[in-house]
This record gives sequence, structure tokens and C-alpha cells, in this order.
Amino acid sequence: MTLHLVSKSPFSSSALRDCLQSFAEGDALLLIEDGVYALRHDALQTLQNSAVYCLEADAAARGQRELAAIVSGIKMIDDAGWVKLCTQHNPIVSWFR
Amino acid sequence: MTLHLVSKSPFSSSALRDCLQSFAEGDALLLIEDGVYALRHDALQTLQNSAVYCLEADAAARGQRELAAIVSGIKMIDDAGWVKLCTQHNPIVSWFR
Amino acid sequence: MPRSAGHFTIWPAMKFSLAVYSAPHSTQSAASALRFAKALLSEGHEIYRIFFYCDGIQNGNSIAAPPQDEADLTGEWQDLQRQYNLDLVICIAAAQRRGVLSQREAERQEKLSANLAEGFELAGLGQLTDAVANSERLVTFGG
Amino acid sequence: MPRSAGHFTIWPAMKFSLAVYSAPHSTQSAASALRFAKALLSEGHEIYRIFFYCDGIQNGNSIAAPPQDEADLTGEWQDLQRQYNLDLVICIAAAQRRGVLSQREAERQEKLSANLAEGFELAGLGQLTDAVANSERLVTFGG
Amino acid sequence: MGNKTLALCRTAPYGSALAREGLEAVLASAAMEQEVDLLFIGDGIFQLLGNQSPEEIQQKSQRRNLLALPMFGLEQFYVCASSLAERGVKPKLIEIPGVEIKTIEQPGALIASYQCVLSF
Amino acid sequence: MGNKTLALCRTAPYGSALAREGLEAVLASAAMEQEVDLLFIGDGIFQLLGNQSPEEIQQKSQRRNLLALPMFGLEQFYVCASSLAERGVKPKLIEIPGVEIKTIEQPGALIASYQCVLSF
Repeated sequence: MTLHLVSKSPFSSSALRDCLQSFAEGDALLLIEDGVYALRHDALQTLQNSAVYCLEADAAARGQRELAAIVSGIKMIDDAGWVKLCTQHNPIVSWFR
Repeated sequence: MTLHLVSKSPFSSSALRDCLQSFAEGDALLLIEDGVYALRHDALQTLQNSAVYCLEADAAARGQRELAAIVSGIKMIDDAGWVKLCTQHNPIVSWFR
Repeated sequence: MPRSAGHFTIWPAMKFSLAVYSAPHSTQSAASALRFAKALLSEGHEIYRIFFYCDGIQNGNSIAAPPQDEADLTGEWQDLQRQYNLDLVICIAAAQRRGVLSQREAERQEKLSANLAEGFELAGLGQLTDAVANSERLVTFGG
Repeated sequence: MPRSAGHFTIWPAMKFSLAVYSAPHSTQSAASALRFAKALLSEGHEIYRIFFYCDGIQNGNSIAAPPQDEADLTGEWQDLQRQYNLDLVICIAAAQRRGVLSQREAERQEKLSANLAEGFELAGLGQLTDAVANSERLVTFGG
Repeated sequence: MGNKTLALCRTAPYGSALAREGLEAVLASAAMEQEVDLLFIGDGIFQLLGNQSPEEIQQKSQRRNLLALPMFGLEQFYVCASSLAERGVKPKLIEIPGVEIKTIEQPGALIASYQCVLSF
Repeated sequence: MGNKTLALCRTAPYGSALAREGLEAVLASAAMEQEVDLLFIGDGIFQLLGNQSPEEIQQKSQRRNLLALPMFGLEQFYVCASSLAERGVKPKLIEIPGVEIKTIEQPGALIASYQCVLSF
């Protein structure tokens, strides 16, 4: 199934919303760059039973690591974990605007 | 009063929404570039009693000139009209993301 | 002082500066800035300075070679500069980061080539502050 | 074939290509692409090609001179290219529009200087199609 | 290998170069006889509208690139139904000569059926 | 002339260079003793958060630029209250040594009181 990469803030871009409209059952979502601010956004709640990941370095850079740790259902991963997700899913779709 | 320039689509960017949150009575709004798609968005309805302008060339480029003509309360202007608006208002605030 | 704009006279003329944050051929906003600058001048207003910042510094990249049927913004800025003796200033720090260098900067940075277009000038951010201080209107083009 | 990644062996290794649409020093995404490329290689995967398109072509601008305490992405791509013999391809049409030229292109376009960084190669969009056809995974970095 | 490819077209024309450069990449794929489909979604559906007059902003028509696609065997475009509805664009207004427009309700399922997705 | 200036800081740090380059422009103004105020609004409020570790993504701290501002006489930041609320950031979490944080409810009125607004 598809791996979706979202790299923009859900407060200023439609990237996350557009991604969720194109989300199929079994898909996975990885938040990178400003996409990690999705941790603070309601939209993620529609994905409670799905695989949602967050790139730890990007969360840490933005002071969101502690928050990420307490948002339930979000798995923090490092770069090697990102690579692994990409081997486990296909296609890989980037939502960068 | 302030002239606000919005240049991004309200369907993919928070530019228009953010602008409207910072809109004061007596301000004017000019839609340029992809901002002209605001003609198709509900958000503009909150501005019924305000001065809302649309750059005709940008609307025409995108096939929105006919629509602009029938959306009530929107004034179509050319580049000279844009210049005039800038002389009549200050400050001029650009919402481009 | 009243200005002549073709057939008629406009009062009052105003002093504008523009801040341009976007590269040509990426978004429309550099092209919008050029159109607005032309409209200002043809309406008889004065342009105190055009300050290119962030990705906008690419407007002064002399080796861009867009296809014949696409706009050549660098060339159009240069034409306008010659015609109106415009002050086209490129932020030197933003340009160094992104690879637009004058001959002198290229030597200083030990780079093999320079690509700053004639008619543009590299200077510090103080020129933006100065433009703000000395203009009646500042219009920003970004995104 | 299993690949060695430092101390341990990973199976199965995969063939990746990356598409990079963003310039260094404008958004984070070119830096993310570089980090992801390094992670791929250290996990033992193969990179078939990295294709630079849209503003991404600025990654191959040899005269960018970022301050010492900021990342030098062009230099880092070059290091990685040398170490792994990577295929770093810059879309020639996108680069012409935006002012990144090889010596040969500069002469053909009658431009006074060239700025394509060593280790990068100019080629057509067919190289993106070819990368898609010959890779098991394509990851896009844009925005 | 091959790898059936979907071009996800989600940007409006003219405001940025991405819509144009995306179509150029699709044309290149089609010219090389790679299997590529298009899905217009989000603001990408604005690329399909008629009456575009980009000469008013000194740009080339992007619709012309769309019209060239059938010559390369691309005779069917997928269009996201909810993107049209959200923007108040009636499906019957979308017309590209030589192209069959297929509106879809579940873009996620379509996307997942491809080996490669290029986003523009 | 002078021209009282407002820097409208509406972008998150690190994801794009705009937040950083905006602060550099503000520093330049302050160093030249021009009157400039800052309003953090929208995603710009994320610039103010503590615990930023940008070294994890090989970037320099942008908070360090903020911390330099009081040295140039910038001792008060305006922050949009509804932008904080929308993002779930409690006002008391925002702390910049040497800076008084003034949350405002009506950004439009504040903006209109300036002769010049720089958006970043």
C-alpha cells in the first residue's frame, strides 16, 4: 500500500488535508519537515487506526519531540526507519504543497 | 487603511484565511495570481461590505473572468487600477504563502 | 511635483519601493513585480528602489536562458533599468547562499565564475531598511 | 544480492531513485533528500539516479557560497557522488530557464559563464522516465 | 521493468511553474512510450478549465500542453470528483478534445494501484 | 522620513528559509536604528517555542536570532492570540529572555497603525 509523505504545516497548507482525502485503508503516513506540526492538528484524529509515523529529527528541531511522545498512535522513527518504511510500501507519494 | 494583496489559492493555502483574520474595518483586499480562485470560495462572503478587488489579467489568464463578472461586490481592475489602490491605501500587506 | 504619464498629468506622484522574494520561472510573483513596476512608471510614479531578497536574487542571474517563447525577466528588468535608471539591488548575503555572484565576489569567494547581470547591484540588507525609510509605499512580491 | 551496511547485512536491498524539486537554502526539502540518500546508502540500498528538476537544479550551482556555519548542499552531493559514484542528473530544460549551465551549454547559449558543479550532469527529462522504469522505488522531494 | 506511473497533478496553472513542468515530464514519459496516467486533483483541476487567456499575463497556454497529450496516446484523464465539487466546477464543464474524462470518487484506491507516483 | 515598520512573521522556522531571512532583515533594520516592531502570527508563532534542536537537521538555531533582538532595542514582541489558540500553544509557554510578549486579539488594527509592513 501507499506511503504518504507530508512535509507542510496543516495550519498553512492543504497538504495534509489533501493527503487524507487520498488515503486508502492500509496506507501509511509519515510526517516530515513542517509536516510534524500535524501533531497539533485535529485532522490526524481521523486516522486513529492507521499507521502514522513522525520523523524524530524534524520534530526535535521544532521543539515538538515531547509532544510527539504523548500523542497516542504516533510512532517516532529515525532516518533508517524512514528507509525501511519506503521498502515496505509502494507507491510513495509526496504532499509538499 | 491597509491594502491586502492575496496571491495564493484559498483551497491550498491559508493566505486568504490568515488575511481575513487580520482584516480591519475600512481595509481593502486585492486578489492577484492564484488568489483569484477566491472567487470560488466561501470565505469571501464574510467581506460583503468591504472593498474587494480582483486583478482582471490574472482572472482572465485562469478562465475566471466571466465568473468574476457575476460575483457580486467584486470590482475588476487593471494594472493602473492596482497602482491607484496602492496610492490610496497604506500599509500594503502581501499574503503570499 | 506633477508627473507626465503619456498624454495626461497625475497628481500626486508617489515614491515606491518593491521587495521581490521570488525567482523567475518558479512562481508568477517576479513577473507580477515587473508588471507592477511598469504600471507604476507609466502612471508617473517614482521607484526609489527594487530590492531582491530570498530566492528573488535569481532575477539578477545573467546566465538564465529561457526558451524564446517564454518571458526573459532578467532581460526585461535590465531594459527597464536602462530606461528609467532604476536602482535594482540584490541582497548580497542571499545571493552568496544561492549562487549569484559579481566578478569581485566570485574572486573573493574563490569561485570560478560570476553571473551577476549588468544593471543589478549587490548590497547589504541595509538597502532594504533605507528603501523603507525613504519610500511612501513598499509593496512585497513573494511566494 | 545482500548488501553490507557497516556491521550487518540487510536483505533485500532495493533500487531507489529520487526526484528533487527544491533549491538549497529556500526550503528544507533538498537537505531532506540528501539525508534520505545518505540513509539509503548506509542501509545498503542502491541509488539508481537522483534527478534534479524544477528549482532543484540549483543543487548543482557550483558558485553558491553559503556561510561557513551553514550546510553546503552542493558540496555534500559532490562528496556523496564521488564516494558512491552516484548518477546526479540535472534536467537541462529546467536548468537553462533558471541559469545553471555547463561550459558547453554556456557557449551554445552565448552566455559569458558556466556554473554547473562537477559531479552533476545535464540531461533531458527522459532520464526521469528511465529512472522510474528502472527503479523499485521513487521518492520525491519538493516544496 | 516498466512501472505503471501515475502523475498526480495538484497545482493550479500559471501561479507556479510546477503544473507546467509536471506536464512536460508526462509528455516526456509518453513520448518514450512509458505507461503513464494522469489524476487531476485539488487545485490541479483548474488546469482543465476552458477560456484560459494566459497571454494577458505574458505566459504560454498550459492547456495547449494538455491538448497535445492525446497525440501521445494519453486519451483518458482521471479527475477527482470531490475536488471539482469543492471548487464549484461542474464535471460537464471539463472538456478536452480527444480525451475521456473519468471522474473518480476514491483517489486513494486509484493511487495505490500504481507502482510509481510523480507529484506535481 | 522614518516610516514605522511592522515585520509580519508568519512562517514556521526551518521548513523554509523565510523565517530566518525575515529575522535577518529585522536585525538589519534594528542595527540601523529604524523603528521596527514584530508581530508573530499564523505559523510564525512556532518560531517562539523553546526546546528547538535544529542541530538534528543540520541547521542553525533561529531562536538564537530572536534572542539577539533585545540587544538591538527590540524588547517587545506582539503575538496573535488566536494563532496561539488554534495551534494549542499556551501563551505562558512563550518566553524569550529580555522580551515582553504582548498577545493581541485584533491584528488588523495593529497592522493598520504602521506605515510599512514587511511580510516574512
